[in-house]
Amino acid sequence: MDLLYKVFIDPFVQMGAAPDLLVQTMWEGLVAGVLYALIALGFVLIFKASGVFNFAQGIMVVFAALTLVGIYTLLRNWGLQPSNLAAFLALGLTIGVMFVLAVGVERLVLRPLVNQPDIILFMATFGLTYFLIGFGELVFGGEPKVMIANELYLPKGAIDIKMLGGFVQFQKIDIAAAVIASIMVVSLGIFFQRTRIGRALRAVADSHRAALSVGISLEQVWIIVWFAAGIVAITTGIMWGARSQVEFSLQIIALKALPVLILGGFTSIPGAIVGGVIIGVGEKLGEFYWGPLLGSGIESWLAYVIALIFLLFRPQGLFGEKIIERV
Amino acid sequence: MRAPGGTDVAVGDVLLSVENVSLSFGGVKAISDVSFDIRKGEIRAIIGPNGAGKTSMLNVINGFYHPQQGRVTFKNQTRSEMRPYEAAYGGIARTFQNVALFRGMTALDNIMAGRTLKMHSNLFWQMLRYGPAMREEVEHRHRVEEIIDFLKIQEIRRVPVGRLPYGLQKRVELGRALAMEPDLLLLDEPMAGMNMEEKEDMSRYVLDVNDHYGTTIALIEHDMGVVMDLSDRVVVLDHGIKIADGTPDEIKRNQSVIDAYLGVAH
Amino acid sequence: MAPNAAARADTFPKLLMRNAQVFGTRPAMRHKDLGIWQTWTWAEVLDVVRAYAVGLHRLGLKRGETIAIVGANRPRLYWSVMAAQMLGAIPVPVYADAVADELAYVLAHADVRFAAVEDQEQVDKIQSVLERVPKLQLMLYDEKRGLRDYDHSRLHSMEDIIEEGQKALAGDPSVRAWLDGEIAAGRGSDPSIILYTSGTTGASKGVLLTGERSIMAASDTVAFDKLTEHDVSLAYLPLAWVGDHYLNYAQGLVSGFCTACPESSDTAMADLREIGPSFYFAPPRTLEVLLTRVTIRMEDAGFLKRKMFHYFVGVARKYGERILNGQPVPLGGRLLYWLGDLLVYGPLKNVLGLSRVRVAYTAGEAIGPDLFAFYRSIGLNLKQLYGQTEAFLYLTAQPDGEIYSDTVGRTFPNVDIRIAENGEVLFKSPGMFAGYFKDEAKTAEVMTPDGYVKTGDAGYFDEKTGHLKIIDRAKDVGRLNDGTLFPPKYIENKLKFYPNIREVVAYGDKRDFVAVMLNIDLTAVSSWAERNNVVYGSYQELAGHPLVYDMLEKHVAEVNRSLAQDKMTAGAQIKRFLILHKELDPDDGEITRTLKVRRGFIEERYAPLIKALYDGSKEADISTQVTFEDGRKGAISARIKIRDMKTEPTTAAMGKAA
Amino acid sequence: MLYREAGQFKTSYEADEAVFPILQDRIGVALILVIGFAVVPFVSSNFIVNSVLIPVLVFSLAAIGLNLLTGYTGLLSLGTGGFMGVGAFACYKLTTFFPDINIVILILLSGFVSAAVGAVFGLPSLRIKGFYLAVATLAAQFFLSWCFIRVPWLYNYNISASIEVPTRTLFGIPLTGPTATPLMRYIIVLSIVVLMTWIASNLIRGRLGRMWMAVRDMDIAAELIGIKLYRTKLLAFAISSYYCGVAGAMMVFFWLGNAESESFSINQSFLILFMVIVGGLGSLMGSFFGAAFIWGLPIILRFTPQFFGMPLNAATVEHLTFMIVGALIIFFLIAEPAGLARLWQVGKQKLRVWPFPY
Repeated sequence: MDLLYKVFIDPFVQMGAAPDLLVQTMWEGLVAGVLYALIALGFVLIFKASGVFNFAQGIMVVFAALTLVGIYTLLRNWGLQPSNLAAFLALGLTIGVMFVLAVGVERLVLRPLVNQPDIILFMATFGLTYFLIGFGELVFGGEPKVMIANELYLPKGAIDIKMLGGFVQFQKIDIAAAVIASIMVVSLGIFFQRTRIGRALRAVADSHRAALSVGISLEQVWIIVWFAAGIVAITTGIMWGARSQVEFSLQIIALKALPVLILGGFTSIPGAIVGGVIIGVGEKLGEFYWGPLLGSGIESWLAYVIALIFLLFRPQGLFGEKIIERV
Repeated sequence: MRAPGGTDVAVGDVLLSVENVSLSFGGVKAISDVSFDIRKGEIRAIIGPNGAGKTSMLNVINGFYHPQQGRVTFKNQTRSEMRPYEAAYGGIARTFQNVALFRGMTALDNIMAGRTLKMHSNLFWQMLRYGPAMREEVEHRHRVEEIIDFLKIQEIRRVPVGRLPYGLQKRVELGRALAMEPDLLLLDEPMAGMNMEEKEDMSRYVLDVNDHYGTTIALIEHDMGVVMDLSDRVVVLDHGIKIADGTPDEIKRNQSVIDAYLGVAH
Repeated sequence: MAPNAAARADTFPKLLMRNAQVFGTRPAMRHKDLGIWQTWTWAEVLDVVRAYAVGLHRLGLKRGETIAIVGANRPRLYWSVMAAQMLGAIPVPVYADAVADELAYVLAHADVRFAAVEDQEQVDKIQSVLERVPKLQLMLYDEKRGLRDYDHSRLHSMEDIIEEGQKALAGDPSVRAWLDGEIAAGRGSDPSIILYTSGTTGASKGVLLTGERSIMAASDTVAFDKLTEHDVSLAYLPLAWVGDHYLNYAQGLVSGFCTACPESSDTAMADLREIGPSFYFAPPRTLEVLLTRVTIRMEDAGFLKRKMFHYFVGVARKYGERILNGQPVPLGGRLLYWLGDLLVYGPLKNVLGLSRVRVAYTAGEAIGPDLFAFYRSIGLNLKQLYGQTEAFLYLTAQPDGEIYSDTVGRTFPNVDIRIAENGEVLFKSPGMFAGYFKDEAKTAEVMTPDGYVKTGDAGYFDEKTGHLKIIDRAKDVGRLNDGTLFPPKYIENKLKFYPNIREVVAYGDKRDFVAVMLNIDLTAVSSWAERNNVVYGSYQELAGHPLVYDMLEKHVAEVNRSLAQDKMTAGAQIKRFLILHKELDPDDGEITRTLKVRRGFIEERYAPLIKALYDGSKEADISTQVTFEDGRKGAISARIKIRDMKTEPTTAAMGKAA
Repeated sequence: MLYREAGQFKTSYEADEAVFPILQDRIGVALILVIGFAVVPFVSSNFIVNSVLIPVLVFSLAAIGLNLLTGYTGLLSLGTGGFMGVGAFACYKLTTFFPDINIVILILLSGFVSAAVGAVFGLPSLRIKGFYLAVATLAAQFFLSWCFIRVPWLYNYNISASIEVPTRTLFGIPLTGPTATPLMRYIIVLSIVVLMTWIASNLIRGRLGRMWMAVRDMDIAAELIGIKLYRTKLLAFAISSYYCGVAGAMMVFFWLGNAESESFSINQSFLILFMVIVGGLGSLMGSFFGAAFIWGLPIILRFTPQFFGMPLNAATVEHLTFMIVGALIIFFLIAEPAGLARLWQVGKQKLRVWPFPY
């Protein structure tokens, strides 16, 4: 009885009692969600165009961030002035690195493994993950780093807004993250809907021959999507890095993208966003209001459980195409 | 020697009857208000142009699809909904238009798998593969070998079916269905994509099954020659509607059937 | 111990009873069926056969009557033979692949009332010629499949008959006593079986053999090769051929060894490998096909492997036979051979299923020296024997250690051989036949006044070895118009020793020169074509291909060279040859079931070609009737090229003058 | 080449269905067992036993567990680590509840706990397939590793939040805990692994195995021949988890000696999955190969520089190892997607038809 109360009544009472806290929590959830969404976006891009479930997306984020910081420090040590120039130069170079990575992956991993079963490609991206971890640590060292946020003109500090009889704090970086993420999504959306390449990509999702008919080779398509995923990874990396710091443990949060995908469906860009937000907000609320009941830290699995429950009712996800059994 | 279509097999009372069955996916009507029956020991053909709802009919009969209206009565026992495995337990076996074998398993294992619901040894003995479990394995292996012998596929016993040519795969699939010792055997285009010789073989097997095991058979087939030779009675579907039902000769003469095949608009 | 014990039993049924006592629990028969080797011990076999006999008796089979046995090597068919013999009836095995005509002839001539057949196919075949076999009353079948709806008034399943017999035996003891009486009543001088020889000329004759003689003959060979109840042999040769009846049936019963029946003719190879026989017989053709397969499969092997294989085959050729014959070999050679045995010979024999073979024989026709040497060199104790149905197979055989590819061995113990002045081989032997069934005239024909049998083969005893050498059928040895000797078989065999050549027919008797018609060996030539990317659409196209002609021309040239070696044959060199557009086929009556060419028949059939061969034209048209697998008849016609050969000068003058 | 199959014929289905129908194989296996039990203990150092043999055996068992699920039933799982953990913690609790019951028995019992847990988390498999299911199992993974931290009862409220293996003996010989000799632990582990491998091979060759593979290859057809999908799948989860559970328990009790949540993290799950894939899906033999390969490779890589006397600091070697392992895995998937087991089969076939190529 008492437990039931704690579970079903008390949290909502609290919410009602302190709406400002509720908003604060939801905002944080939202931001986290957006970043999940960004990672999920990387998955979706690649899955959509090459049917590969790219486990390496997480490490790509970390790798991108490390590369950025690494190159920056290098340039600085060479005495490059001013810092902003160095920062943006580093950013440019990082983008270049991600392109090289995309090409490398296509040449050395995807092409030799074309028409292997999904599970094999999945495992290959594991291999890629290991490789990137090793490589990243070898080059940049394993220790945590600070993201060059202000060099990139990312806002600092917070805005306190008085509302609902309390203060709600909005970190500027979070706002920036939300905005940039949205821009990213919209532009990708346009890229997919409007541009010729974009259409080709979607064609690939349906059938590879269709893609060729549009006049784009499979290889090119793969390079493009992996590159795009790389760009997304950089963005995500900068944002995460700016909020906490750049370290390998980041890749675990990449797994959070999986429940997001489950909700959003593996092939839907808007799905990724909506899913991301649901998961982000859901787990923050859960942690904040229900966490204490179970002892804190439930956000490590809550997302998955949410997704799991969700799956049982809608196996193909929010926006995924319906799966029909043929006999 | 033997009258074509095995009419000399005792054609007994009704084994399965379909009454006013209608089935639709979303808006699309696949079958509308179809009724017919299948008698013990007969070979019953279901024919019709593409998209006539033949396969859907089989799927209704063995429980893949659940009709929105109508009833299916099997062995005097009417049911509205049932799972495919219940159909299997009830004694309905089935082969598929495009072979649905277990590609990773050998021909032998595929057919052995057909014996699953006849095997009962518990997990403990299976773990030891001893006592009851082993006895069971041997006993059923023996039955399966008889089927392998019957279908003349001794040479490919240990070959993973994925590597077999199409014709042989069809034969293995038939073997798997036979292993279930069904009362009613549903064959979905058993001769699709076969050359003349293979067709003759397959027809031979279908007749032998019907004759040797006395199995009732319902089959979908496009090759009219085959249908007319094999079957005792034919039901004709077109756009989900039954347009004729009778002996091969009657069907041959039936005007609406001829129209349906010539594609005359209704 | 087997032989002298056997001597006491003078009929096969009595032998069976002895075996049931002496080797009761040893396997008598195995059959690959339903995926495993079903096995019957001698005791079990005796029980089944007794029951079967009782069943047959109740169906009305009487002493002295004949019963046809038609089908592949299956236990129940062997048991049919035994059961019939138990009742004193005479089994008449018929080739399973005999076409309806042959079948009808034999059944009618042997006036059988009963026929024990394998399956629906045979039943149908017999029913198709029923009116020509008026005496036939009952058919028994082994394989039930497909016969369910047949009219069973004159048709019974062996299984049922055996079952009835068992019931009867179980039911009342007097039946058992009666049966023992029947067995005891059998006398060794009674006819035990009639084997129809697919005669190279004219209709086949029924060779009548008696139990006692058969057993005596078999006992000698069993002793000669020290066969015991521990030996195993695979019964894959036609049931109706003397070879199978002798090697498996008679020797099996005498020595008590185990006879294994393959699952089906097309699995015979695999089954051979599984069962791993210790006693093995194969006609040269089979060995040839086997070797061809080996070479072809090795062609696809990797470079190193191929190198290794050829190297060690070389080693084997060098030392193998000497080691097998127990002759001295240098230590290095022994070591190399040992290594080769580890890497090549052992595995090879294993893959071919010959690892455990103790004694292997080949006979029927001359065997190529290379072929023969190959098998012996890899350590297979392959020997030659000479004999014929009328002698119940053996007349001569090669004792261990005295092996020559061009002889057929020493006169066999208790056999008496004499060479007639025309060079024909005559014999008296323990297994000698009792005469041709219902054919006194022919019997008299082949008997000399002093009781010898004419083999119809020309041959002579080799001075050095004391072994018999067979050159050809006595009546086939002809002369060219210039009088030089012309042994067609001799020439044909020399050509057939080339893997690319499957069949040869040579002409020359009463003609100006020797000319041959060749059949390519499809397996060998087609794989050759693949390797040299020669494209062809059909057998006919391949056979007519100029490159194929070139290849065979080389072979013919080599043969001419070797013919030139010997002054006897130097004149008989080949001047012209052609390649036939179709395979010579038993179904068309061109070769016999035992794959001997019917020269006369072919001469009529291909008259235009032969004419062309001798009137010097460069090519000729031919159209021939053919029978397809499914029995349909049709005609194929072709234009066939003819090639001229230049002949070698006689080199023999100096070499073999003495 | 080594094979001499001529004359090895079967006269009964029992013989025909034997695990190793060919004599030479039986000899080979017998040899391996003899070496494993009688030779290795005397020739190999504690280091080898402790950080190579025991872990490889333990992981092999876990890999077999996952293989039953993923390789034979076609259900992709990323929860292996979690299920191993359940086994470990369950066993730990059991030892505290029943200090007098023999540890080996407790280990085998603890498997049942993880079997139950596995079955529960297997429920989604009735509705969902492929990667979706994989994510569902991730839920299990994260929930479980959370439990291992947040439920102090599981580790008896140790401040270290880890489980310490108590000393347990058999006939007075210590099997677990600090005093147990590596050799003793090795022998126990080996025995359990051999036993359970044998059972697994029996299962997959029997009715259940065929049902699993049927579900894997074509679930629709499977249901049609009378296989109840939900029972078959859940059974697969339960049995698979049992194997993983026992492996987990052995990992802690016979190898690590103590463990906390980290030991059963998502990485563990991936590690096992690697082993299964690299070893070969649907092959018991492969599970051993995979475990040996994935576990052995880093060790070898770690020691090669020393061997050649290259002065590399540990960290660098560590990173290089990561890179090389990653690269090798990719290379390997490209070279032989069917895994090491396939290579083994091919090799064996070559030997059987030697000197012929096929």
